[in-house]
Amino acid sequence: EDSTSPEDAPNEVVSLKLGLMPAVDALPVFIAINEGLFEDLNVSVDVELFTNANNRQTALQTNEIDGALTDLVAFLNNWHNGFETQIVTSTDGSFSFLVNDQFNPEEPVSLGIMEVSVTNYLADTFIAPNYTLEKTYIPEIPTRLEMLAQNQLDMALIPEPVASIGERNGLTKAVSVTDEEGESVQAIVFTKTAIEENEVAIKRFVAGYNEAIELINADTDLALDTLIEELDVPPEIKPFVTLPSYQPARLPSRNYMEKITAWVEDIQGITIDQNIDAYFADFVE
Amino acid sequence: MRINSLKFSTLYALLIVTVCWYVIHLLLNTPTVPDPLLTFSRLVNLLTDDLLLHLLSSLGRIVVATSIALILGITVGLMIGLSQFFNTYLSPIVFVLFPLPKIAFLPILMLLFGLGNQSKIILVALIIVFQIIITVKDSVMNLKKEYFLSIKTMGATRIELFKHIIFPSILPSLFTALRLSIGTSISVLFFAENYATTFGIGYFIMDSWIRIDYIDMYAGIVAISLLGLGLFLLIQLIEQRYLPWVQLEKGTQQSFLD
Amino acid sequence: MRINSLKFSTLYALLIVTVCWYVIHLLLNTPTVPDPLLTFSRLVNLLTDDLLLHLLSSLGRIVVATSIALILGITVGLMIGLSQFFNTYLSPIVFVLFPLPKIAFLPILMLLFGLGNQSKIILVALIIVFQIIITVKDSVMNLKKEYFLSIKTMGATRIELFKHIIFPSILPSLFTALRLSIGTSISVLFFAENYATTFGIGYFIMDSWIRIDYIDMYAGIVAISLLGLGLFLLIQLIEQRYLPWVQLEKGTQQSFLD
Amino acid sequence: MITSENISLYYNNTEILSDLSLHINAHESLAIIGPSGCGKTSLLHIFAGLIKPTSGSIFVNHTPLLKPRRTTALISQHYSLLPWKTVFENICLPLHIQKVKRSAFDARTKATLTMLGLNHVKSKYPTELSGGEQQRVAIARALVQTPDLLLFDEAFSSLDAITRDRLQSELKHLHQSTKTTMIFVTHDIEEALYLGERILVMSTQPGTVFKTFVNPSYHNPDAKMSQGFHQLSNQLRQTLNEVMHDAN
Amino acid sequence: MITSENISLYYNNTEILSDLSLHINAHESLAIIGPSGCGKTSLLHIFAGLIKPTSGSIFVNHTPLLKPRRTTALISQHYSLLPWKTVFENICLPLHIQKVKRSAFDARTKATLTMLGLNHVKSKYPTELSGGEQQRVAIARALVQTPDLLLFDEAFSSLDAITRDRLQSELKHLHQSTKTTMIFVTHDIEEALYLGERILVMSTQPGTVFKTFVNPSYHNPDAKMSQGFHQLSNQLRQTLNEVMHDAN
Ligand SMILES: Nc1ncnc2c1ncn2[C@@H]1O[C@H](COP(=O)(O)OP(=O)(O)OP(=O)(O)O)[C@@H](O)[C@H]1O
Ligand SMILES: Nc1ncnc2c1ncn2[C@@H]1O[C@H](COP(=O)(O)OP(=O)(O)OP(=O)(O)O)[C@@H](O)[C@H]1O
Ligand SMILES: [Mg+2]
Ligand SMILES: [Mg+2]
Repeated sequence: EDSTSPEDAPNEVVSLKLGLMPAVDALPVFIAINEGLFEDLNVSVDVELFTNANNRQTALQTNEIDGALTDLVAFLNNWHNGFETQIVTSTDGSFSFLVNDQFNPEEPVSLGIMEVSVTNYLADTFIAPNYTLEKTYIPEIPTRLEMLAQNQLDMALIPEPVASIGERNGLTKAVSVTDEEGESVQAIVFTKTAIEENEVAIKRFVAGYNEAIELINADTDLALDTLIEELDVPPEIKPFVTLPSYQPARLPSRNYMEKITAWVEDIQGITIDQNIDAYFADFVE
Repeated sequence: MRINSLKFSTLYALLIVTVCWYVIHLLLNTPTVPDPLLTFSRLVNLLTDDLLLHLLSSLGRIVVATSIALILGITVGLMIGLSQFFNTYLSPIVFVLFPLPKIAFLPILMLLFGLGNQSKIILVALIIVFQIIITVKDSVMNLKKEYFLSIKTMGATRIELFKHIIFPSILPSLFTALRLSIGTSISVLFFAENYATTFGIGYFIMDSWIRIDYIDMYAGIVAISLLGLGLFLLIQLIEQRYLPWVQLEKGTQQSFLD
Repeated sequence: MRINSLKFSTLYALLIVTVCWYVIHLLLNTPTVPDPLLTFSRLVNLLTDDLLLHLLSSLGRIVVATSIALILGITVGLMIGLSQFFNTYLSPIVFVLFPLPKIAFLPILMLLFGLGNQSKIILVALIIVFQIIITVKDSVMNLKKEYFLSIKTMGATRIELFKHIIFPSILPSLFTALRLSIGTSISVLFFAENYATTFGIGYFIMDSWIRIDYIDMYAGIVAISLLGLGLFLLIQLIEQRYLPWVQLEKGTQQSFLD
Repeated sequence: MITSENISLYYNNTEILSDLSLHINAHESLAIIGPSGCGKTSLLHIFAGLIKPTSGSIFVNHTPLLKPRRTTALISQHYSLLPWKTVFENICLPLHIQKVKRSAFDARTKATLTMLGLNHVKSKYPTELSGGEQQRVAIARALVQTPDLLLFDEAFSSLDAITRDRLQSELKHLHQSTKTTMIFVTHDIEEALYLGERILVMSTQPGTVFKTFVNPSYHNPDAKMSQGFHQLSNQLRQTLNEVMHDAN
Repeated sequence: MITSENISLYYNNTEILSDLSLHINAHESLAIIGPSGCGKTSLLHIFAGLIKPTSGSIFVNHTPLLKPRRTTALISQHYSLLPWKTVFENICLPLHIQKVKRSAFDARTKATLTMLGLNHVKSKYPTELSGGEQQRVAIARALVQTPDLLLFDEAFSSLDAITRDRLQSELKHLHQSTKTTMIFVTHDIEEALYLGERILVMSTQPGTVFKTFVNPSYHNPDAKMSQGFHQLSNQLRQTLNEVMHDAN
């Protein structure tokens, strides 16, 4: 059995199916694919793009994909409901709180976010201390943006690259969040099945991911160009985009996990009692 | 089928469906198909919690949207079906608008009618109104001329023609359309109740789904289905009560093929 | 309406709709309602690009799903409508399943049929099959006994009864059901083409939406609507060609009320 | 009462009625006989204002007939009862439409129901009736009104001999007492002779007036027994024979 | 051929036929008359196997009748033509169903169309026909087959006198040459006397056998002129009168 295991046969190609969302977090993966980094490592990564978080969760749970780009709130909810995925690496995302030109910080602010998601967490962390918030739950990002543009909302949390489209259309980024003291709310997780059965592929994936990060940090335009090309957004937004500073694969700290857990427990009125160590699959070298 | 046999057959069907569900649950062994028994007991708990409120707000939206769609749809359907003028100038427009995916217009509706209940109800109505227009139009087009013979010589006005001939003769199709509308409006609610509301069964199910709480999700599905089923049975009872002649035209033999 | 007048009335309707759209565009002055002229010219560009491919893959899914739903729906609808046995034991189950929001079963479909074409087609079929069952069942239930009289004494087999009586007499309703199905399947594609595909007009529109490219999005909507309209006109032509007797029963007068 | 001038009627380019001119006096009772398919029903529909002749003109009481008149009652060959109304509701329909008062209403429908022997089926639906019962409902529906023009399209064809005789004599009485103009399309030569002051024989398709006969035995109370009755009866049969042989 | 033993029929607890026993010989031609609504149509439907009596038993050729037989042809009172088929297709329907060969087919339909004078309407749809034409299509559809039992439910009621006479004599020939068992429900006493070897008078609802008459003039070629014909005709009318007066 061992003789056929890919561990001993580094030339054998292994494959992974990964669910991504159209966000800047996905860029390193796209770059690794485009630049042939995964190919060189003999791992073939199949990307399925999801525009809807429900469908992504479902695909993950039904083992249609091995891993997915997700956020820590969804991740914790999964654990709470008995679906135990493991974080392989944090990713670097970028969110902006956009306002329109009639924004008045003195008045109560109606803020468009999604209820069970990091957007809600980010709102509580970065906005709630400074404003009186009226949260309005609108799941689709474009709708949030348009409601803001039409003054039906005062503020909306929009991830990149859509935030920049909004800015180009005359909205203003009041606050941008790319990380919270070095920690990120987004992560790539894999199912336990994939981690058990596809360990080698994940290891190679992480290696490829890290190589992509190096390329990004060497060439600032690479990320932007990939963004324009892969997510098919208008090139005119280039000057507006707030990119995160991309970091090699890493795991969130225990403290950070605890903080997010506390927030989830508080807002959803549930108790999550898990051993935090079980959250992580350590492939990081 | 009288009320008693309706009750019986509904219970029978619920039982069968539950058994099948249980078998699938055992076979697939995945959290996406939870245990029906767990789901039912959860449902009972939830009902005493706030599920009832979710259900009621959805029911309200369905009823209002269906009523609007019925009034509008019957009017337009009749206009097209009965008058050559409207058939020439209105029906092509209906045909062009019908295949439009209305769901894509939710943002515009929210712009025009705000984030609240209005835009949701209008979306649902907008979708089912076309189903009703098409059904009414088609069934009026299939009306038989013979019914018009004698009543026309009585000097009936248009309103009387409508009341005594057109309306009764499209009623069977209208009931069909109503049944279909309820099915459709439940599906559309999923989409519509996702916005700017935390009440409605659509919201409840989607929320449970995103939290991958499948037991809650299925409890919600069961609840909305029971609501739909209730509406169905209501329609069926009304139909049996007010359309005895349809049954008679069909004949006393219950089975055509036996 | 012959082919020529169909052509004319379609063009007329498209013109009216475009004018209304333009007026709304001017009034609302929001990117969510783009300029129709810009949209059309974009549509032409896109068609030479890969929009045609998106359209074709959606068309393929619609055709396959509708065919499956028709075959299944007609069979089950007839079984329930024609036989007391199935009416007693099958129709309650249909009634219980119909109001279920099928979209919520995407998880199970993904599990059973994967992320590919299969689960998408099955979702669409699953939704419209109930519409067809209900329509067929209702129209069979409204069948008149008199048609059965003579043919039964000829010793017709069940298949002959079906061929000579049941099928022709439910055809008008079936065409109605088909029209409704096309409308519904277009809406459902929005959900179904939302994952694990980069082809299909539903994907195209959603993708444009996510990228806040409203002109592309509307070009896609126009494209799918034109596709739907084409299917509609096709159905209408078939209907006029093969159901001349419906027109005759209606009488030579085109307008009932004139 | 009715004057038709050179009317003709086409269905899909087939000439059904051809250059038909006819005058029917007020208070007259006219019987029309003719081969099956010659256009009798079509002619009655024209008189009722239900279809317009392709050419020619039609006047009722000296005004052109453009749409159905409230005071015409038609008993159509296919009864055209409304399946969603009970016998009683079907019969009341014209009264409803003509906004007759409830009080006047009940006595009239009751009398009509009794006259036609429909009391025991009055709450049934048309599909539950025998052919003859349906036909009597159609007759009843025409008679509850007080029309000035009654059009009968083979209105007694499904009735047994006894009932038919009775109804024929009731109608004759009605005609003689109310002086309502009546037109009877029938295939029964004796019926035509019993009910028609004048008898019109139509030619085969395209239908037109072949011959009209004045019926001297109409006012004879024992009409059916009389000598003249039998003579005219034979004459009519012979005329019909001629009409149909001309065609072949 | 047909034996019914004490059959009765109920619709919604109303007795329509009551304890009716009757034997019809093979090759016989029986005419049935009776008041409108007495259950004649219902009885024919029982003979055709379309409805089952509520009680009692019915045998055709000594076997219990459980479902319609391929060799029975019914001409129903309401014609029951299929609106989605042309006249020609309607008439061919039984041949299709009985899988008659195309070659045998054409000659037979052509002959039948001509016999009934339907050639000029053969590609029309039923709704485009006059009442009499529809009735003739229904007759044609029954006659293209080679049934051993023909059931006529007022099949000549909408035909003009000449056509009716011609068809009656054609059918009499047919009966005499093919010996097909025929049952005629009719309201026309002369028709009953011309076509029936035996004449059955039914009582009012609940219908049963009131009296049967053997018709001595059936085999007389000039039946309609004969003395016996007139006698029996009067007798039948009187019996009908009795039946209906018993009821009141
Ligand atoms: N489907 C039905 N439901 C209830 N009653 C019915 C139904 N069909 C017929 N009847 C009743 O049964 C009785 C006999 O009907 P049937 O049609 O056999 O009479 P019939 O002798 O053929 O009369 P006619 O000479 O008028 O055709 C009638 O009184 C009629 O009202
Ligand atoms: N809607 C129609 N379309 C085409 N032809 C028609 C239509 N209605 C009637 N006809 C034709 O017109 C002719 C006259 O029909 P009509 O019903 O007036 O005859 P009729 O004299 O009443 O015959 P019958 O005594 O058989 O009732 C018939 O040959 C018939 O085929
Ligand atoms: Mg006629
Ligand atoms: Mg009868």
